[in-house]
Amino acid sequence: MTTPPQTTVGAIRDGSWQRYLTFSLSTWVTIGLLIVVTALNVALQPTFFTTYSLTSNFATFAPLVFAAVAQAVVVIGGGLDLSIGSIVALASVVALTVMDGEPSRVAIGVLAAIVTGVIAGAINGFIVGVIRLQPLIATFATNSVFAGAALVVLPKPGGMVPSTMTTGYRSLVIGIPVSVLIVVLAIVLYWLLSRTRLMRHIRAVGGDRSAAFASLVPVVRVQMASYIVAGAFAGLAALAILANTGSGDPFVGSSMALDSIAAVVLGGIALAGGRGSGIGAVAGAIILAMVSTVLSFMGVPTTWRQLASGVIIVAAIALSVVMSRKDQR
Amino acid sequence: MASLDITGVDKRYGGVQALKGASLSVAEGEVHGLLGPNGSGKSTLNKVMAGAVRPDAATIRLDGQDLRIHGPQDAHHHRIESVYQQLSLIPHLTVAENLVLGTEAARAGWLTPKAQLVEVDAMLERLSPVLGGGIGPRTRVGSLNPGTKQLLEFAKVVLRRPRFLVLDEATASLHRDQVALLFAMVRELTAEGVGVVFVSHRMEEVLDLCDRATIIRNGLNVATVDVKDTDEQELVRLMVGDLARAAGRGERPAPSRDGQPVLSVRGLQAEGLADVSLDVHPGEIVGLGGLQGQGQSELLTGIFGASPAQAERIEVAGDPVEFRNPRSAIAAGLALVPGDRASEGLYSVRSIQENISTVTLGRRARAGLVIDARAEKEAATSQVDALRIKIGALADAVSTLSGGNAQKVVVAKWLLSEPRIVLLDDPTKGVDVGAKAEIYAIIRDLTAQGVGVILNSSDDVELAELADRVLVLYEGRIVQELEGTDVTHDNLVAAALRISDDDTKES
Amino acid sequence: SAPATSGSPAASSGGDGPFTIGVSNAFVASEYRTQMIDAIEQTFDEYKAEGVVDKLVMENADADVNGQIQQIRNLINQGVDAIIVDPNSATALSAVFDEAISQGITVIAIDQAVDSPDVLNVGISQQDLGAASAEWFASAVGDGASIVTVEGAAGNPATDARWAGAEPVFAEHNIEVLTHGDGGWDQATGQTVATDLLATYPNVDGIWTYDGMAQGVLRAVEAADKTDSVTVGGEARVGFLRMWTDLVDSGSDFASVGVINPPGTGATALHFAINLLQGKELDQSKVTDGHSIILPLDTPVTNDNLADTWAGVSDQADTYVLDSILSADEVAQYFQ
Amino acid sequence: MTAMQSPAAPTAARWRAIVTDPIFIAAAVAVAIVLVGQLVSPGFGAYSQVVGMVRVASFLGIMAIGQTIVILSGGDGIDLSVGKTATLGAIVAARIMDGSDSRLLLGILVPVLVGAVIGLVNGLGIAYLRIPPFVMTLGMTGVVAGIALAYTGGAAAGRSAPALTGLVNNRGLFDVPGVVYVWIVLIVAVTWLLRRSVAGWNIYAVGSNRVAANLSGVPVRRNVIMAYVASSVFACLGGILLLGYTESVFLNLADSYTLPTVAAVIIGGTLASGGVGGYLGTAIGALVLTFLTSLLSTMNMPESWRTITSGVVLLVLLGMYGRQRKLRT
Ligand SMILES: Nc1ncnc2c1ncn2[C@@H]1O[C@H](COP(=O)(O)OP(=O)(O)OP(=O)(O)O)[C@@H](O)[C@H]1O
Ligand SMILES: Nc1ncnc2c1ncn2[C@@H]1O[C@H](COP(=O)(O)OP(=O)(O)OP(=O)(O)O)[C@@H](O)[C@H]1O
Ligand SMILES: [Mg+2]
Ligand SMILES: [Mg+2]
Repeated sequence: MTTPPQTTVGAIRDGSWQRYLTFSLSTWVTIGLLIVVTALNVALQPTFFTTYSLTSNFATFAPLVFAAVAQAVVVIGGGLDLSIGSIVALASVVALTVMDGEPSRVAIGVLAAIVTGVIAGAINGFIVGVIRLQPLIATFATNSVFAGAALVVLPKPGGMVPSTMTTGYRSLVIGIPVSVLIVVLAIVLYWLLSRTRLMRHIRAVGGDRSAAFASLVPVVRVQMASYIVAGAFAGLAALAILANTGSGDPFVGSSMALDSIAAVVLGGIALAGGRGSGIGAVAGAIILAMVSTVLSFMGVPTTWRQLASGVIIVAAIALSVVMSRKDQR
Repeated sequence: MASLDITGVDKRYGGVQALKGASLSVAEGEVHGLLGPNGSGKSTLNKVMAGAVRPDAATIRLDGQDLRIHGPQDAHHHRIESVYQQLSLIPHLTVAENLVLGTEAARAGWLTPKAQLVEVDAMLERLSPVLGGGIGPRTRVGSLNPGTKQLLEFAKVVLRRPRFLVLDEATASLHRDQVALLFAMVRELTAEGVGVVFVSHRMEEVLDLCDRATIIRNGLNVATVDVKDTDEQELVRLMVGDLARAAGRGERPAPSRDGQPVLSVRGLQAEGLADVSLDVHPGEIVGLGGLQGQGQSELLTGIFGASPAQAERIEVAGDPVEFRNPRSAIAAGLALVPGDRASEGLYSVRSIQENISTVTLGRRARAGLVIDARAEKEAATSQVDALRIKIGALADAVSTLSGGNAQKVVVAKWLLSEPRIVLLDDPTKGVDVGAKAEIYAIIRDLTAQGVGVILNSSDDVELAELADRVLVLYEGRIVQELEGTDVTHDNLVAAALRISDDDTKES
Repeated sequence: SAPATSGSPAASSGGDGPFTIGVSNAFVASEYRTQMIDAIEQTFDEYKAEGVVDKLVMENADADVNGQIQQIRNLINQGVDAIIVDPNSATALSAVFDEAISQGITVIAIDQAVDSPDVLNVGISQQDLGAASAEWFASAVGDGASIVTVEGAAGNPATDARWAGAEPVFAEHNIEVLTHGDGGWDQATGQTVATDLLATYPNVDGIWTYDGMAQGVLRAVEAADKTDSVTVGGEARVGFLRMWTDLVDSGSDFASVGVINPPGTGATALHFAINLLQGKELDQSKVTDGHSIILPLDTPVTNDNLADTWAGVSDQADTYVLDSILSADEVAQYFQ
Repeated sequence: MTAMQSPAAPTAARWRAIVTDPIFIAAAVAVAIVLVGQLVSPGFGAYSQVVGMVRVASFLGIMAIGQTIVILSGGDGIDLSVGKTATLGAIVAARIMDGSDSRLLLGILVPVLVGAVIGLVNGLGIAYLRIPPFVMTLGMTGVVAGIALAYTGGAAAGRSAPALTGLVNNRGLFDVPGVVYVWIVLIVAVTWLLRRSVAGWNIYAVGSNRVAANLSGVPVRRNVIMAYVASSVFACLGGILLLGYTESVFLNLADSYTLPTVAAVIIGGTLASGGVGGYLGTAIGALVLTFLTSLLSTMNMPESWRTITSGVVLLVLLGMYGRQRKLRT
């Protein structure tokens, strides 16, 4: 073909900074919800910005944040992972067993958690991508498998996490709580991921699987990869839980699968796949965690608290979904 | 001279033998037409070359070398690229992301888009005269109209620098200007030695563009001809055999427009539509013309209550009505054959019988609740026979049918409802000449019974052949009305083009 | 209150109040827990009337360990003086307990003992409960009998502790345990599992079980028409007592046992908390392994006292658990 | 062209069609589990034990009626609130009946109405706000749990009517409890309604293509709403029967039934994306799951391995026929 003439279209180019300021409507909803719950938290909890409060709040957010990013990757790829919680449990008990309370083995423990997550993710990916089972029901089944495996590794709660991990998790680095930095790490990791060809392909597969196949995207490999990446993030979630609890528990994370899905939706990610960002999921996870804190600080009677939180979450999800649909037009 | 030869292709889908030893041979630098009626196996053959379908048997040779193609990436590796009949753009990705999908430049997995974006820009610049305004590399693809999408699909494949290029009905949703640009680009490619396979049901396009043509029927090769030595009649004869029926302007008395209109619309407003009024008289076919995407489909769905619209007044045979949803429109005697039969017209996983039944199910049911199996079967059979729909069994999923036959199923379900007004949105898109003639005959039959028809068509020839009157739309308004003997192919083109000249867009 | 010095559990250096009390419970879908919370609230109101305490902060919602850590942090952030916690894990809350204790908060664990040496455990011994139930059961089925069990849930500490108490008893009596069924602490599951076990082990002499499962197991035994030949380990809960009483009234010589696991421990623990907050020192001779107060078991329900017991609770809901709360005076006995 | 079918071929082809039919496979698996069970633990295949298991399966089966309709109705339909709704149904029923036969009817009617309201809310959110069913019903789970807690104040009270307990627990004709007959009647009725009524065909139409259904005059939203109403109503009905089984009620009585209802539907061969399938398959799916759980519980095997085994069996079962379309056909 003849050499193309230089065009004006090329002037507005990827990488221009304005791009980062143009949010979609659903992003604004997520940001708005985040601001509202944070404001409520600050108002009700005057100590919110003390170091202890920041450290402790983010320390509890972090596991769900990583699980939500994991879920986000899978959901954007058109899948769903109901086994996230038991992958987290499995990765945590494996890492705990590997570390055996020795501070010198923290690095191997970290590796073990991630590798466990990756293997579990690969199993999910194989079943969904290669064997082609419907994701919901397939990961419901693997959830049993991983949960059982976690019980085999650690038959009952116990064991000690190396103290370096637990104290490190609660310390400050240049005045910033480590737990805050860890949540930032989740955001950075996702941001890096979003710049890869893999993540582009995951979005394509989530958008339209057969169209992606026809467009030279290696669909099966990409689907597998999305579960593997999710597994790796679940491994990180497991480490955050270990650092937070200081001990092992084969039942940990039982509510994480559904919570991570709620977080993903609050973060403006469409369950139909192809749309949204893991960073929204981080916000979603924080919103979800803060709602329960707000209710407790408001002193809602305990018998009504669950109803209140249920109604608030349904309303927030409805808002988020309705707004993200407006985006599409 | 290099060539792509594919021979002895067999492919069976369940009970359907889609290809039986079909073959195709494309030389470099030629445009090779692949013709055949609906369901003859053209797309299947193309997908075998593209790696998207696994044949039961096939031999593929490139430059005399045996080739195995196990997937689209293998085909790409050999620089065989395809535009599928079914669009394969990802709605949530941007134009640029779609154009480079699968071939993204990356270093160690990290995207390095700079250089590729220059190529994308150049391609968009090239297409810009016919692409429609406001479309840049960062536009999301989902909201674009079908014609634009089809052009982007073509652009995507051309950007991959093919040696052999397969275009499966790549012009089906395109307007004249767009087709012209596409043809120009194809000719540039062939001049550089690219071999092109071209599939289309529009004979004039085939005659215009192709050097040779291979005709297949029922999965078998019928002939390969030099296009310059042949003519349209001959091609049609090869395609549909003795069944050939010239789709000429039928003998139909001009309908009277003195009496009560069967449908009268005043001041219809909707997204993409501004203040449209029209009347349809019994037995009349009112065409909708103009460039595609000027509000024709919105007009039909708006009248039908299928998309949000407000009208000052809608009357059916003089009675004022208000359609809040299709159900109320159907109750008043309307029918809509939608533009996209796969996504709007059919329950692809359900049986042929259920698809035909759906509109009128309640009428045959006992007490409106309990299905009478015999009545259902009889009703469906009557339509299958009347429309000569080629099926295996009524219980087969409708997805097993070829395009033309599937379209007839959509028409059949509406005929059962005995409508007074039929809205047709491009009813013969992707339909072969034989089936097209049959659908024309059905439409004429309807008008003979006093049914009023509104026909939107992307094919000017079709409008010229069928319509008593044509309303030309531009940006959601009726800007011109052609009537009676003025409804000619040339006038329609002129009407559309004059409008596009008014457009401020620089050429 | 001032920060704690290290050393003995939950030592607080004697503030004068009024105190703020926090409660963390991470499992609400349980009548047992509700009864526990209600008792705490009642006792709290009594102290409030005396001006000893002023505020009760409830963290009461379903949560996993991570969620319970958040609950406890919320309590810390609300400035409570003492936390009464029904822990989801014996070990996983240690780090957050340390956070609380380092801020001078008194922490008491109920229902399930925790490992943290600075947290005071208050409650019955689950192991003793298992042993007491097994003792009665072994004598009922006789030496050398074969039985099956329907227990709580694998990996669950209370399940393990009860079995740890029961196992040596069964071994001592040469009782063969053919299999362990998993009843999930749940009546419906217990009923189904017992039905399955009765079909495949038709000749068992008894089914050892406890808690909500007991009622389900008894129903299964009843359905199999084996109340006279199969012994069922029971529970001191109204639903079970009702079936038991009905059987006895209908002339059956069905016998069972209900060892009491009182939800009122929570209220008892509140007494301990107040004493500690007021700076009293525990009598170390009554403290086990440095940080646990093991409350004595109440007399179990057996056929001997069934009628009397039943008369006292017959108008309660089926899920009501027989209860006992130590009085403030009784608790004072544990202090110097 | 029906006439063109050759008369010789069909028998072989018909057999193939039957043998590869999910319903057939699931039924074969159910029988196989009983046979294996009888070999591994004699007594498992005894008449009374099989009847007993069918009785237990009927609770799951009846709760899964609505799940079947919801999944058939497409649009990624799923009802994650069935378990909690069933529990609430049982709680309300127990409170009303309170051990007396005279209030039996009221005790059935009121919970069913409560269920209808929950289903209506689900349906309205899904049909009008277009919240994805997964999150809408997940959110409603929290709301329903909250209602149950607020309604009971944390301690469920009341007991089932003796007649209800009798229906579930007493053996009737052929030593089969009445509840099994109730289930059989429902299997016939629901299967017939789906296949032979206008409402049933409309569900399939809506499930296979909502746009086409709307354009053909099928009231899509009304059908979707009715599907969710049906789901909650049958959930409550299942919960009431479960109450008959246990006689007394507790706060998480039927919570764990949610995902098994989905699994039963998928094992029964209903397409997860909707439009294809039926209730007979689901009923057999419920039998398979119940038989499997029972078999595992009689085997002397640690709980961890039971969990793993049930996950693997589910995967194998789905792998036999629950696979999705291949990309390269
Ligand atoms: N995925 C499939 N499953 C079952 N049958 C199929 C499938 N794809 C194609 N067929 C059948 O194979 C035959 C050939 O179809 P194909 O799409 O190749 O026809 P075509 O010549 O491209 O028709 P058209 O002109 O309508 O596009 C038809 O009978 C069609 O029904
Ligand atoms: N590109 C091709 N060239 C020649 N023959 C082919 C080609 N593709 C498929 N075939 C024919 O189809 C049959 C099966 O093809 P293929 O090698 O793709 O099978 P497969 O490896 O089992 O498929 P898949 O890679 O999808 O698992 C072969 O026996 C061959 O006759
Ligand atoms: Mg085709
Ligand atoms: Mg191969």
